[in-house]
Amino acid sequence: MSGFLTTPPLPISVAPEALLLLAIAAPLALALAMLAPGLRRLVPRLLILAPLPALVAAVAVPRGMSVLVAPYPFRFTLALDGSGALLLGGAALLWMAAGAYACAYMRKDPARGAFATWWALTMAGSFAVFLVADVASFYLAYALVSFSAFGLVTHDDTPEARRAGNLYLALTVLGEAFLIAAFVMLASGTSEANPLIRDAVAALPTSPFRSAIVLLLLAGFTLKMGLFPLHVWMPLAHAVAPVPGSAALSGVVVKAGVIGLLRFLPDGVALPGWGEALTAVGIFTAFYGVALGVTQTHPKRALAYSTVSQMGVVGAVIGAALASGLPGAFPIAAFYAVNHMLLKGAMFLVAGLAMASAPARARQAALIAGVLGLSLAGLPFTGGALAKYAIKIVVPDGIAGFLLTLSAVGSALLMARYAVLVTASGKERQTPPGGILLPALALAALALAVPFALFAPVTGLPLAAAFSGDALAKGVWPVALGLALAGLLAWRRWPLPEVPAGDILHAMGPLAALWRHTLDLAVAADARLRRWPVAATALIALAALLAVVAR
Amino acid sequence: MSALLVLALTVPLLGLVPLLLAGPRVGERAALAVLAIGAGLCVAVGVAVALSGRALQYFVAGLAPPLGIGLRADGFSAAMMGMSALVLALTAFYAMRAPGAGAPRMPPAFFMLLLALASALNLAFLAQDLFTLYVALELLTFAAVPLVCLDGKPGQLRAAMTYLMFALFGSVLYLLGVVLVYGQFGTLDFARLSAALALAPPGWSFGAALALMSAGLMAKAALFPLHLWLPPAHAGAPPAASAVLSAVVIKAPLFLLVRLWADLAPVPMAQAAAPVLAICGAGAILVCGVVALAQVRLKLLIAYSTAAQIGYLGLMFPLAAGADAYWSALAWTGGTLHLVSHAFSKAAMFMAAGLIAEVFGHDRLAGLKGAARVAPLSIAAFGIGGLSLLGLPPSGGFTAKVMLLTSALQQGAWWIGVVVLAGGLLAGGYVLRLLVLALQRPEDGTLPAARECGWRAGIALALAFGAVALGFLPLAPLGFLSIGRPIAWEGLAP
Amino acid sequence: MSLVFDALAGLLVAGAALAAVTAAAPRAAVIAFMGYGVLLGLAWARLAAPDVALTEIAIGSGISGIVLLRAAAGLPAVPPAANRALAAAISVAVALGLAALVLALPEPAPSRAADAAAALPATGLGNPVTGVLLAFRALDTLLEKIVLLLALVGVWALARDPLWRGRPEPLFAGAAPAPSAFLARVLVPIGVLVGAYLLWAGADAPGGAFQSGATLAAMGLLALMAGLAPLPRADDRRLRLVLLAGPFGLLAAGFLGWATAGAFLAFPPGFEKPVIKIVEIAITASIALTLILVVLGPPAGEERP
Amino acid sequence: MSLLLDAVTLLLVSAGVLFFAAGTLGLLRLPDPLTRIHALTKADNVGLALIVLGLLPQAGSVMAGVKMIAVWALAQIASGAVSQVLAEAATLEAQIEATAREKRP
Amino acid sequence: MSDAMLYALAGAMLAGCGTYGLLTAGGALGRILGFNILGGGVFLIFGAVARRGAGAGLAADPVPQALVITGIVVAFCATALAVALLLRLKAADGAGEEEP
Repeated sequence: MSGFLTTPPLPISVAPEALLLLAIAAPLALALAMLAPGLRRLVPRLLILAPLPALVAAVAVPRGMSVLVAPYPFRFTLALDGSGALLLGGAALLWMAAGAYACAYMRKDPARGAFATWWALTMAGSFAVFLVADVASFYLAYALVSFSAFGLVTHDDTPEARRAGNLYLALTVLGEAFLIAAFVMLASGTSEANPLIRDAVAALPTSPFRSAIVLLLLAGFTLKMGLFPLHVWMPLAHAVAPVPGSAALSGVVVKAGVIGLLRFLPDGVALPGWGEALTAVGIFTAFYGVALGVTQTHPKRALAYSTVSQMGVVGAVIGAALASGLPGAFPIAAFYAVNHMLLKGAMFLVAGLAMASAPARARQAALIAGVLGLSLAGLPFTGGALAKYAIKIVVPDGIAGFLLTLSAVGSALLMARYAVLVTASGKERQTPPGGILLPALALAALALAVPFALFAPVTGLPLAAAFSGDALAKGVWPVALGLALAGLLAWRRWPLPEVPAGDILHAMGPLAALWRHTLDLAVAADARLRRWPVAATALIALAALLAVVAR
Repeated sequence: MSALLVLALTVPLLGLVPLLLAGPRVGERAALAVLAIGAGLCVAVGVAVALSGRALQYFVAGLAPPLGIGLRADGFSAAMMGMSALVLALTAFYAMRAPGAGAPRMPPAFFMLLLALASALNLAFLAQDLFTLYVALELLTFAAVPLVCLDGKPGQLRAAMTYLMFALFGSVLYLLGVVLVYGQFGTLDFARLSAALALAPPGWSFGAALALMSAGLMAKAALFPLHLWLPPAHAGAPPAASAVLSAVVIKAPLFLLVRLWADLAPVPMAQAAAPVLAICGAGAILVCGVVALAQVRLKLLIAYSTAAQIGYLGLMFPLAAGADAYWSALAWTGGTLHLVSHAFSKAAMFMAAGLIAEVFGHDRLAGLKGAARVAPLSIAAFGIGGLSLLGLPPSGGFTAKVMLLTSALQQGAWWIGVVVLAGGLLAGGYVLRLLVLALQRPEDGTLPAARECGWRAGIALALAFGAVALGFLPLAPLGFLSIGRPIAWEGLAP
Repeated sequence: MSLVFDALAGLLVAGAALAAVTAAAPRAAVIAFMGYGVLLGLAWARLAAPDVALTEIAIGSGISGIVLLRAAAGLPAVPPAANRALAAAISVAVALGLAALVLALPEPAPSRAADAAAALPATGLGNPVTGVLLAFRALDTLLEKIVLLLALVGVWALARDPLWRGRPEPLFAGAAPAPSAFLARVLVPIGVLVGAYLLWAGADAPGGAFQSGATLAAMGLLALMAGLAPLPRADDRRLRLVLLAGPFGLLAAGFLGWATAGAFLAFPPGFEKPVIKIVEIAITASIALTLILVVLGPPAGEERP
Repeated sequence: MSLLLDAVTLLLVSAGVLFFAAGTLGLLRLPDPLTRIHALTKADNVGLALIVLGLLPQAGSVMAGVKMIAVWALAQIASGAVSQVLAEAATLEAQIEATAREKRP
Repeated sequence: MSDAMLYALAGAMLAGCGTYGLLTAGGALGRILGFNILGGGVFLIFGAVARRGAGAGLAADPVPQALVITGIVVAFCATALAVALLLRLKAADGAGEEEP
C-alpha cells in the first residue's frame, strides 16, 4: 500500500534488531549514567543525541520486523509496524528539539540533574511504548512513561505543580488498574501467559469478556489521551511543567494513549457500538477543548486544551475506523497524531521563546506561532491541511465528517487566541539565551515540512490530490470562519470569563468530600475493631463462623 | 540429604552460646555467621528438593509417626524457608554495628531473638506434627514480642503486651483445636491425618477443630479483623526488628493456615470455609489500605500496609481450592509468590524507613520533604520495594497480582479480581505518598545535615531487588511449589 | 460413688476459676487463681496423671502464683468491663460448644497407649510419660527448653542495661522477716531432697526433670526470699553455663545419638538409661535456675557506687 | 475389727471437717486480717490433724501413713511461719494506710 | 458418663471462665489469668482424652500427658514474660493500666 510503511528508503549498516533495542537502551543508559557522579555533568548535553537511534530506526528498519529480546518465559519482543514507525520518528524529532531547548533552558537550574534523569526515563518509556509487541512489556513501558512523566510535571515544585502532580499520579495509578484488568482478560483469551499483542487482539472479538475488555482499554487509554471526562489532569499538568517538559508531555507522552488504542483495538475488524461511542466522545472532546481553551489567559493552558481537542479528533478518527472496520485506517490516525505532535511541540517551544524574550521579540515569535496555528487548523497548502484531508478518507462526509470539519473552525479560533496570548507574553527585558531560539525554530520548520514528506507514503494518494480544487474549497472556509470569529472576539476584548484549569475538577468537590468521609469511616472502624474486647469477641466469632461453615 | 532438615533447625540455636558466654562484639559476629550458614542450609534444602523432585523427610529419633515426630520439606516449605533465612541474615547484617564503631547498634538480645526466630521459623515450615507446630508458634511469639519493646519506651511496652496477650489467646485456641483433633483421630501427624480423612469424610467436630486452629492462626497473623496488635507493634519496634516482624514472623501462621486448608482439610470443607477467609482478606486489603492512607507517621503507614497485604493471602483460599486444577495451581503459586515478594519488599521498606528516620530524627511524613536528596539510596529501596507492592512490572508483586487476577477471572470470582485491583490502587496511594514527598523541596529549604549510612541502605536495596528478581518468574504455575503435595510419608503405609 | 466426687471436684475447680476471673481486686484474683491451681492438680490426680498433677501444682499454680502475686502488688482495682452480660453469654456459649464437641468424641477413643507401651522397653524407662518426653518426642522437650531459655532472654531483654550486668531488683525492701528465715532453714533441705528423689524416681515412677526442677526452683526462691542466699548476678559466667547446660546438653545428646544410633535425638543403644539420666540432671539444673531467674526479673544493671 | 476402725475414722474425720468449717466461717466473718489469720491457723491445723488421724487406719501401708503424717508436719511448719509473716505484713499495710489517710485532710 | 468425661466437661467450664476473663479483663493481669485458666481448661480436656485412651496396661495414654506437661511449662513461660512486661510497663509509666 504505502511505500514508507513497508520498505526502508535508506539501507544502513547496523543490524535492524540491534537498532530497535538501541532506541530504548540509549536513553535508559543515560538515565543510569546519572547515578555515576562523574558522568552527571555530561548527561544534559547528551540528551540531544539520545533520540538519534530511535530516529534512524524509525526511518531505516523494515516494517513488520520483530525481534525476540528475551527467551520463552518472558517473550520480551520488539516490533515496528507502520503506525509505530510514524510515531517513533515524530517523537524522536520532538525529543531532540525539546532536548536541545531544555539544555539551554535548564543551564542555570540547580535541579537540572534530576530533570535530566526524568527526561531520559520518559524518553526511554515513550520509545519503548511505540516498539514493544508483547502485553507485559507494553504494561511495563506504559508504566515507565507514565510514572517518569510525573518528574517532568512537578519539576518546578510550586504548590500548583504539587497539586497537579498528585492528581496526575492518582489518575495514572487508576489508569494502570484499568489496563492490568484489561490485559489479564485479553491474555486469558490466548493459551500464552504473556501473549504477543497481535495474538491477543486477534482473540479479542471472540472473547467472552469482549465488552469489558474494550471498555477498560478505552478508559485506560483515553485517560492518557485526555478525552472527556478523564482529561482533567492535562490542563493542570501541562501548564505547570517547564516549557520543554510541556512540549514532551503534550507531544509524546499523550501519544502513548494513541499507540495503546492503535495496538489493542482490532485493525480492520468492526466493533459495533464501541466505534460510534468513541467517535462521539472524540467529537464532543474536540469542541469541549476548544470551548474551554478559548477562555484561557495563559498560552500554555490554551495549548493544553488544544491538545485535549486534537486528541478528541484522533479519538474520533479511531472510533470511525472501528465503526466502519476499514482496514489500514490506523496509520492515518497515527499520521494525524504525528502532525499534531510536531506542531504542538513547536508551539510550546515558541511560546516559551516568547515568554523568555522582550515584547518586540515576542511579537516576532507570535508570527511563527500564528503560522503553526494555521497549519494545525488545516489552512490549505499547510501540513495540517494534508492531515485533515487524510482523515477525510477514514471519516466520510456523514454527520461525523461534517462535525470534524466544523471542529477545524474551533481550532482555528483557538489558535488565533493562542497567537494573541503569545504576543502579549513577552515580559522579559533581556534577549532570550541563544540555545533556545534555534531548537524552537528548527522544530517549527520540521512541523511544517514533515507532513509533506509523509502524506504520500501514508495515504498512497499523490500530493496533488490534497491540493485539488474542491479539497482546497473544503479546507479554506472553516479556517476563514474561525479567523473571522477570532477577529470579532478580539474586537470585543475577549469578553469570555476564564474557566479555571481542570474545569469539571472543581465540580468534583463532593467527590473529595466523599473520599474524606470514607477515610474517617475507615479510621473509626479500625479504631473500634482494635479495642481489645471487640477484637477478642471477633476472634471467637470467627472461630464459631468457620466451625459452622466448615461442614 | 534429609540431615539438612535437622541442621536447619539446630544450627541457628548454636549461635546462642557465644552470644550468652562471649562479649557482645564476638556474639554479633557469631550470630551473623550462624545465620549465614542457616541461609546456606535453607537454600541447600531448596536445591535438594528441586533436584530430587521429591520432598525431603526425616523421622526424629528414628521413630516414625504416630509415636515419633517427622520433619518434611516440600516445595512450598522450602521456598518459605529460603525466604525467611535470607531476610533474617540480611537483617542481622543490617543491624550489625558499623565496622570500627564503638557502641553496638542493637543490644545482644536482638541477635539472640533473631537466632531463636530463625530456628522457630524453620521448625514451623518443617514440622509435620500439630503439637510441635504449637511449640514452634509459641517459640515464634516469645522471640517476636521482646523484639517489639527492645527500646523500652512505654508505647512499645504497651504494644508488646497487647501483642503477647492476643497471640497467646490465639495459640490457646490453636491448642484447643489440636486437642480435639487428637481426641478424634489419635494422631497429630499431617500425613496420617489426611490419610484418615481420605478414608471417611469427617464430621462437624473435625470442622470445628479446624476452625479453632484457623482462628488461632489468624489471630497470630493479624489477619483482619484481628489486626489490633500489628500496627502499634510493628511501627513501634526498632527498624531492624519491624523489618523481621513484618516480613517473616507473620508469614509462619499464614503458612500454617494454608497448610491446614489446602493440605489437611478435605476439598469440600476447604471450599465451604474459603469464602470466610476471603472476606477477611478483602476486609484487610480495603480497610487497612484506606487507614494506611490516613496515617501521619511513616512506620505506622508501612505497618498498616503489612496488615493490608496479608489480605491477599486470604483471597488465595477460594481460588486455590477451586475445581479446575490448573487455575488452582496458578492461584497457589500467585499466593506463595505474593508472600515471598511481600517479605522482601516489606523488609526493604522498613529498613529504608529506619534509615530515613535516623537522618531526619523523626518519621512524621510531613517533615520528610527532600528525603530523596538526603537519603537517595533509602528512598530508592523504599520505592522499588513499594512498586512491587503496587504490582508494577518487573516485580514479584506484579506476577503474583496477574496470577491471582487470572485465576479469579477464570474461576468466575469477579469480586476477588476487583478487590485485588482496589488493593493495587490503595497500595499506590500509600507507597507513592512518601516518594512524592521525598522529591519535593522543604518549604524552609533546610535539609538535615546528616547523610544516610551507605552500606545499610545497600542491604535494603538488595532486598528490594530481590522482590524485583521474583518478577522474572514465568506467569505459569511453578512446578517447584507442587513438589511433595499431597502430603504423605514415603516408605510408610498410610 | 467416685463419679459424685469427680463431679464435685470438677465444679470446685470451675468455681475457683470463676472466682479468679470475676474478682475485682487483683490480689484476690491471684490468690483465687492459686487455689484453682491446687484444685486442678487434684483433678489431674483423679485423671490418673500423677506427673501432670505434680507439674500443674508446682509450675502451674506454685511458681506462676509467685510471679502473679508480684505482678498484682500495687495494681489498682480495675473497674468491671461494661459489656459483662455479653461476655458472659459468649463464655457460656463457648463452654457449651466445647462440651458438645467433647461429648462428640468417638466412642472407641483412639489412643497411642499401645504403641507407647510397646516401644517403652527399648528406652529402658519405666515411666511411660518420661519415655514419651525424653525418648519418643524428645524434639518437643528440646524445643521446650529453648522456650524456657527464650522466656528468660525475653525477661532479661526488658533490663535497662543492654549488657545485662548486675543483680535483679531485691524482692522486698528491708530485711527478710524472721519467720520466713526459719521456714527456709527447715524446708529447703527437705525440698532439695524431694527434688532429688523426684528426679531419680522419674525414670520409673511419676516424677522427672520438670517436676524436680520446679521443686528445686521453689526451694531456691524460698531461700532468696528468706535472705539466706544473695541474689544471683546475671552476668555470672557459671550461672549462664548452667542455663545453657539443659538445652545444649540435650542437643549434644541428640547429636551423640545421631552419631551412634543413626538418628538425631535417639539414644546410643544399650546406654539409653545413663545418657538419659545425665541429660535429665542437666535439664533439671537449668530448669530450676531458669525458673528462679525468670521470677526474679531482669538485672538492674551495675550497682550505682 | 475393721468395723471399729471405720467408726473411729468416721468420727475423727467428721470432727476434722467440723473444725475446717469453723475455720472457714472465721475467715468469712471476722473483721480484720489478724483475727482471720488466727482463726485459720488454729482451726485448720486441728482439723487437719483429726482428718489425718482418722485416715491412718485406712492407710494401705505403713509408708502411706508416714507420708500422711509428714504432710501434716509440713502443713504445721508452713502455716506457723507463714501466719507470722502474714501478720507482720498486715500490720505494716495497716500502718501505711493509716499514715496515708492522715496526709489526706 | 465416665469420670474422664466429667473432667472434660469441667475443662469446658474452665474454658468458659477463661474466655470470660479474657473478654472482660480491663488490665493485663486479668487477661493473663484468663489465658491461664483457658489453657488449664484445654489441658484438662486433653487429660480427659488421655484418660479415655487408657489401654495396654496403662491407666492413661502417656502421649497427651507428656504434651500437657510441655504445654504447662510453655504456658508458664508466657505468664512469666507477660508479668515481666507488666512490671516494666508499671515502672516505665507509673500506672500499670493501659488501654488497648
